[in-house]
Amino acid sequence: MTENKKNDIAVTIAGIEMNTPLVMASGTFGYGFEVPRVADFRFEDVGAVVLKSVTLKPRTGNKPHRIAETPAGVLNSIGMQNPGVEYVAKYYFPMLKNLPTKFIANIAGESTDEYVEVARIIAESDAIEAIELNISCPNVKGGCAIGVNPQDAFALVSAVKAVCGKPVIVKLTPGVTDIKSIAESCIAAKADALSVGNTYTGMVIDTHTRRPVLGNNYGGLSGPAIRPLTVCNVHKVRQAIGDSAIPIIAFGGVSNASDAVEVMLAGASAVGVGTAVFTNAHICSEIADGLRAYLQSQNETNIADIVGTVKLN
Amino acid sequence: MTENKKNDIAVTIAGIEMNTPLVMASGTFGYGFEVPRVADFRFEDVGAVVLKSVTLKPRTGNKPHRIAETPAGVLNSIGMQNPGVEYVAKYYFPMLKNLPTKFIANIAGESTDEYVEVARIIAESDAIEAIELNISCPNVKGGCAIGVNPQDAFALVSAVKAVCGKPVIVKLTPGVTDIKSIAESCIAAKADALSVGNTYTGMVIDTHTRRPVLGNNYGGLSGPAIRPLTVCNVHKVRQAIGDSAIPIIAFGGVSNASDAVEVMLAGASAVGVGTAVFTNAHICSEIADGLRAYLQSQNETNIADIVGTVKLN
Amino acid sequence: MKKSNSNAIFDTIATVIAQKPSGTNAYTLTFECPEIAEAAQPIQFVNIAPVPLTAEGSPGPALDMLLRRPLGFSQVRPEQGRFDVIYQVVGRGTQAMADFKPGDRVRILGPLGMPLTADMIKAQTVILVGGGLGLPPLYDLAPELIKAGKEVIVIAGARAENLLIMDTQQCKLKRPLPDIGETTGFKPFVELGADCVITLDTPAEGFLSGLVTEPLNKYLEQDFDGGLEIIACGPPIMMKVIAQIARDRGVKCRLIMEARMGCGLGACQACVCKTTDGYKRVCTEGPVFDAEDIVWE
Amino acid sequence: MKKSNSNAIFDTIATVIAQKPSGTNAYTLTFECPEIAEAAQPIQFVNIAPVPLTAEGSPGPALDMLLRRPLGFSQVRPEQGRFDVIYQVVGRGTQAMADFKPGDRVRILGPLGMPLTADMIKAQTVILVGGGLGLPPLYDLAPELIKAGKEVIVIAGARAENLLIMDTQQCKLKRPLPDIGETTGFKPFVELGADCVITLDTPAEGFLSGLVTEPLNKYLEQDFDGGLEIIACGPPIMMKVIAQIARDRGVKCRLIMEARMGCGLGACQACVCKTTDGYKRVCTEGPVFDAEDIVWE
Ligand SMILES: Cc1cc2nc3c(=O)[nH]c(=O)nc-3n(C[C@H](O)[C@H](O)[C@H](O)COP(=O)(O)OP(=O)(O)OC[C@H]3O[C@@H](n4cnc5c(N)ncnc54)[C@H](O)[C@@H]3O)c2cc1C
Ligand SMILES: Cc1cc2nc3c(=O)[nH]c(=O)nc-3n(C[C@H](O)[C@H](O)[C@H](O)COP(=O)(O)OP(=O)(O)OC[C@H]3O[C@@H](n4cnc5c(N)ncnc54)[C@H](O)[C@@H]3O)c2cc1C
Ligand SMILES: Cc1cc2nc3c(=O)[nH]c(=O)nc-3n(C[C@H](O)[C@H](O)[C@H](O)COP(=O)(O)O)c2cc1C
Ligand SMILES: Cc1cc2nc3c(=O)[nH]c(=O)nc-3n(C[C@H](O)[C@H](O)[C@H](O)COP(=O)(O)O)c2cc1C
Ligand code: FES
Ligand code: FES
Repeated sequence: MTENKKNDIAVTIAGIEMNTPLVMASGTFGYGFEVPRVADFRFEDVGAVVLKSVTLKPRTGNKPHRIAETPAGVLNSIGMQNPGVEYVAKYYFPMLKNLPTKFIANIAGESTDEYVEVARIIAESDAIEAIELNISCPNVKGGCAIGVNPQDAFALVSAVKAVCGKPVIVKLTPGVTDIKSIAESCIAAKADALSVGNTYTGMVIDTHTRRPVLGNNYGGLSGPAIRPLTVCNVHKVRQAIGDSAIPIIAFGGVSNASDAVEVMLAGASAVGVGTAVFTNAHICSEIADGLRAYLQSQNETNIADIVGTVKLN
Repeated sequence: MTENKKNDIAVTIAGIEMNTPLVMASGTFGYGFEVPRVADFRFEDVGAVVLKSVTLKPRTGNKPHRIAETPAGVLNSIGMQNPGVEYVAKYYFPMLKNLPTKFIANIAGESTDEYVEVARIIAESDAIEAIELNISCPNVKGGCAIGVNPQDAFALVSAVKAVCGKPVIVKLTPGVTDIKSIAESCIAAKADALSVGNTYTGMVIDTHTRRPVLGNNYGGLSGPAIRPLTVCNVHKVRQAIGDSAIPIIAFGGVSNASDAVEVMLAGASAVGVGTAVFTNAHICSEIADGLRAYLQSQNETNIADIVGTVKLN
Repeated sequence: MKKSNSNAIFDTIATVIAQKPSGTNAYTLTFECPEIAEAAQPIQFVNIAPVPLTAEGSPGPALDMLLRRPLGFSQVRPEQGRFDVIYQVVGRGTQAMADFKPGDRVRILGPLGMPLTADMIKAQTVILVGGGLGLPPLYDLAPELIKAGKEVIVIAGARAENLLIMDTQQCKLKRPLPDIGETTGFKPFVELGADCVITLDTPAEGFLSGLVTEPLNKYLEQDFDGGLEIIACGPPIMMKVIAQIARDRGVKCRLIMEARMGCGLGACQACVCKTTDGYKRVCTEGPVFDAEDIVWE
Repeated sequence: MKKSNSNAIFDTIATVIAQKPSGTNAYTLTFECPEIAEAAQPIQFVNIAPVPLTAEGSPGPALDMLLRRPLGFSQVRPEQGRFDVIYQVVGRGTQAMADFKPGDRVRILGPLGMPLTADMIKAQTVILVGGGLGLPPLYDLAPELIKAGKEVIVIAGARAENLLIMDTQQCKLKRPLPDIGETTGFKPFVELGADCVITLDTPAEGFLSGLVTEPLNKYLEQDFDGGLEIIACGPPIMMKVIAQIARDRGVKCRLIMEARMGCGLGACQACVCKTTDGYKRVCTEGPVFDAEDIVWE
């Protein structure tokens, strides 16, 4: 597909040329090489991979259980387990070099300084096309607080932009009263794209033991359950920032081509795929095939042309 | 069951003595008499019914489609169709008189004055035990704005309390950055109970027509999909307001006894059941039976004793 | 048909007895459910969970599809405690129903909606117009009308011959159309003694072709001494056109409307259709509406 | 057993060949899936979607249960392209799996985890301790050990006789326990030539009663010239106690750990178990861990 110039589902987001609009979501696709161990994995169908969130220092993560199943959803509280940015940059980034897709690093931290420091280190790597700022993780202190406050978000994005030559994507938390105001302050701070959506804070309790199922008590809800909320948030943000503003990558609940089309119609230029990988490691190829079929059925030649084309009732 | 004093799942919320902790959610149980048309309906298993939201003036409601199915959820935008408070009080309230459960009226409006006026009219009826203020409906302008702002919520609740001798329950919107601060201002305004949870704003798009499925474009997401969010919100609010504060009625995603136990362990004294009625009109009896079995399995004698007993990890 | 005049509605568990293909991508499902079979009256319907209960009776993986699917009775056999529905696979729910196997236990709500019985119809002749899957509910009504001594004419429309949901046979029209004394009709209607014509979008030998409105218009040019009424069920666009024709001709017309449902019991106000008197619930005031009252949007 | 040494993992569709009860509330499922059957090695496992695909291959109502369930191979027959798993119904997923019927197509990921092969084990004698559904993966391992010329002793624990998941038969112990020269063992192990004792929580004629640790302790008092190793699989509480016993006696011990999984591929860090070197992934570094390395919480 990469060589095929007629590839009608290719998109360019924040200067990143992607084979498909499909972006593997941070935390569900590891450091890029784990899932593709499955036989016949088609990397060409992956537009970009967002790597697992990295922090300045290594983090051990939360105690188990770290995952629970909910109706049409999954609750997780991994707690940002990662070996720290230096380790990741040294040992994992080089493995990504010749893989036929694009890689985006995702960074988290408990303070602006931490984000900036991590961004500075990552910005040096050739393997990485862009940085996604996770300001919306419910499983770690700090990150979430920044994500709910427009001023803090502005300050953080500005600071990272100042040290980082690569495109900066901001991953917004969806569980806020007014996601539009946060989107707008990220744009004011010159963010290059917005990832609209992340998990929603939830809890599952084992009624026999009367204990929360997750070791961390609370976790983040992802999966098809939240898809209608993602579609709505994408639409709201797109309406607020206007069609010509920076691109949106939708995250939350996409599990098939129809879902992907929905968030694109609502205004997303690219589509995150996370939890769905747990149900089928080849999901990205299935969705890509479905997108191609959709374009054909709609007599469209380029997937970019459908972005934001929902007609309100 | 009503006569049986050993009824171990009876609860008292804001002075309302209920056979069971199960509360039929506003909008899913009409004006109290529709669903019980099914043969063998066991009203004794219903702790209380919250009637469909009423407004001062009749409302025609939103254009169809008004409901859509989502993964483990339902999106609705009824738009508060109702014949207005005078009609409801005159024709529907009298029908509720001798039914073996308790009735709570739910009111909505676009201004504080409107809420107050409706509350005043309803407060006169013997058929109604309490008033639930819907400050969280995503399908009507006004209501939602009040629900996201602690000051507005305080003003509204105070104003209604001033004219209404009956207990006032405030139904909080879950889709906010900080539900705790709104809960606290309702308590400061002397609310008698909190309904924690309502639908979350969502959207579903028909990919063939590229139009939103709902006539109103956006709707409110309910059903099992949102249950983990409800459990979390109930727990957060209960932690914030303390065990001895006013009771919480949980709303959102309860579809079986295990779900009901979960929200009670998290801190709810009563449990709303809405969308689940669509799957089974007898759901309330099934859940009541399940709650009795749970008490037995846990060697508990009274359901009230399990409220808030989750042990964090 | 029937039977007990109670307005009872049951939310109960029905057992799948059989499932057979009816044309392409459509199936006839037979349920055993004595209480509903005994209470059912013409034009009523049932709301059917699209996924069967698990062995233990829990909804199992059905949490994913919460809403029950409304389907009209196509035939009710109260003496057997059974009824049939005929449905087309159009989305995920009906797709899942296509996997129903004999013995499956399914949660089901009904009978729903206001019945339409022969005594409610004054006219001596009734033209039943069914588009696609609008036909089955009319098949439930037809015997009732014929038993009441009415003349019944059925005009059925379908996209193509392979989509016909019932067996066909030659039908010698008692009330011939210009140039057409004999044509292919649906066997069940013909056997009841009704006139039946079938029009197809894709022409096929032995069938009329074109829209249902063509034979309808031709019939409407004839004289009906005992009065005429049209009852139509099918895609909204078809019903809208028929409503207009009926209004133009001054013929009484009833429509069987569809809407997306929540509760099925009149509680949630989801299933509305717009009328001159505001939004009305298909599950409670409907599914039959006077064509005059419908406001088309 | 086996076979190709590739580390290939497949995310593919397996066909259900048979499902048979194995004791109470447990089942043996046979899948046809040549690629996985050929690649599987002992102690590896598969992650199985708990709801079959619909006829069209879409996950159908499975959206409600997103996570695949990890189950160890109980027997792999690469020459047939088939393998078995034995599972107990413990929750909604395994409950749904109990409805699998021959011909169902199921999405499945595997083989997963690091294999444990005979050449990795230095000791001449291996005691396999299986509690409840910890047994099946050990049955996959045993032939491998025996083929490599090792002495295999199986200690199986269960709550009651009706919960035994395999057929039993008399077993004349080659290495008798004090007072016990013969007892009831699991037929598949006995037929392989292993010693097998079964202890039950609820006593029953012909079986030992009590915890698996009782026969284990008795064995550990004997001499094992060629060295001894314990491999245990079962409930965490059992494994913790065995780990302690092994440490006290200075015997090498490996444990097959369980954890709730997301991806199964090492990407999500969900399936961790705590070790002296931090949290390790059961799906990737596991499922076998050195008992010494586990940090019990
Ligand atoms: C009173 C009544 C009687 C009906 N009788 C028949 C019949 O006899 N045979 C037949 O084939 N069909 C009939 N229908 C239409 C049938 O209900 C829909 O085709 C079916 O619900 C589609 O379900 P789905 O899951 O396959 O589609 P999806 O589009 O996946 O369904 C999504 C949701 O929309 C609802 N929905 C979709 N289309 C319709 C529709 N046309 N009407 C109402 N709800 C819809 C579904 O029930 C479900 O809640 C009737 C509808 C009504 C209201
Ligand atoms: C490597 C490995 C091998 C296993 N081999 C076997 C086997 O051969 N036979 C057998 O009966 N069981 C085995 N198990 C346990 C089996 O995975 C669980 O019993 C099963 O996942 C329960 O699913 P459920 O939907 O019925 O339970 P639920 O409690 O409803 O499941 C909810 C979620 O928790 C997970 N979960 C629940 N219990 C466990 C558990 N003990 N381990 C891991 N995840 C769990 C489920 O997979 C699901 O994601 C194994 C587990 C692991 C990790
Ligand atoms: C197990 C798991 C781990 C995750 N870890 C991260 C993370 O480290 N950083 C991050 O920004 N998002 C993380 N996410 C969120 C996903 O990137 C994604 O935004 C979210 O899951 C919603 O998309 P989905 O419904 O497609 O999964 C994680 C999600 C899951 C399920
Ligand atoms: C069809 C429908 C109509 C509703 N109408 C109202 C309403 O009028 N007033 C209100 O306060 N809540 C309304 N709700 C919200 C429910 O009362 C309840 O809070 C919500 O559905 C979450 O609970 P559930 O998941 O159990 O349905 C409605 C919900 C549905 C599904
Ligand atoms: S479906 Fe609820 S009122 Fe008709
Ligand atoms: S299950 Fe994802 S890392 Fe093991």
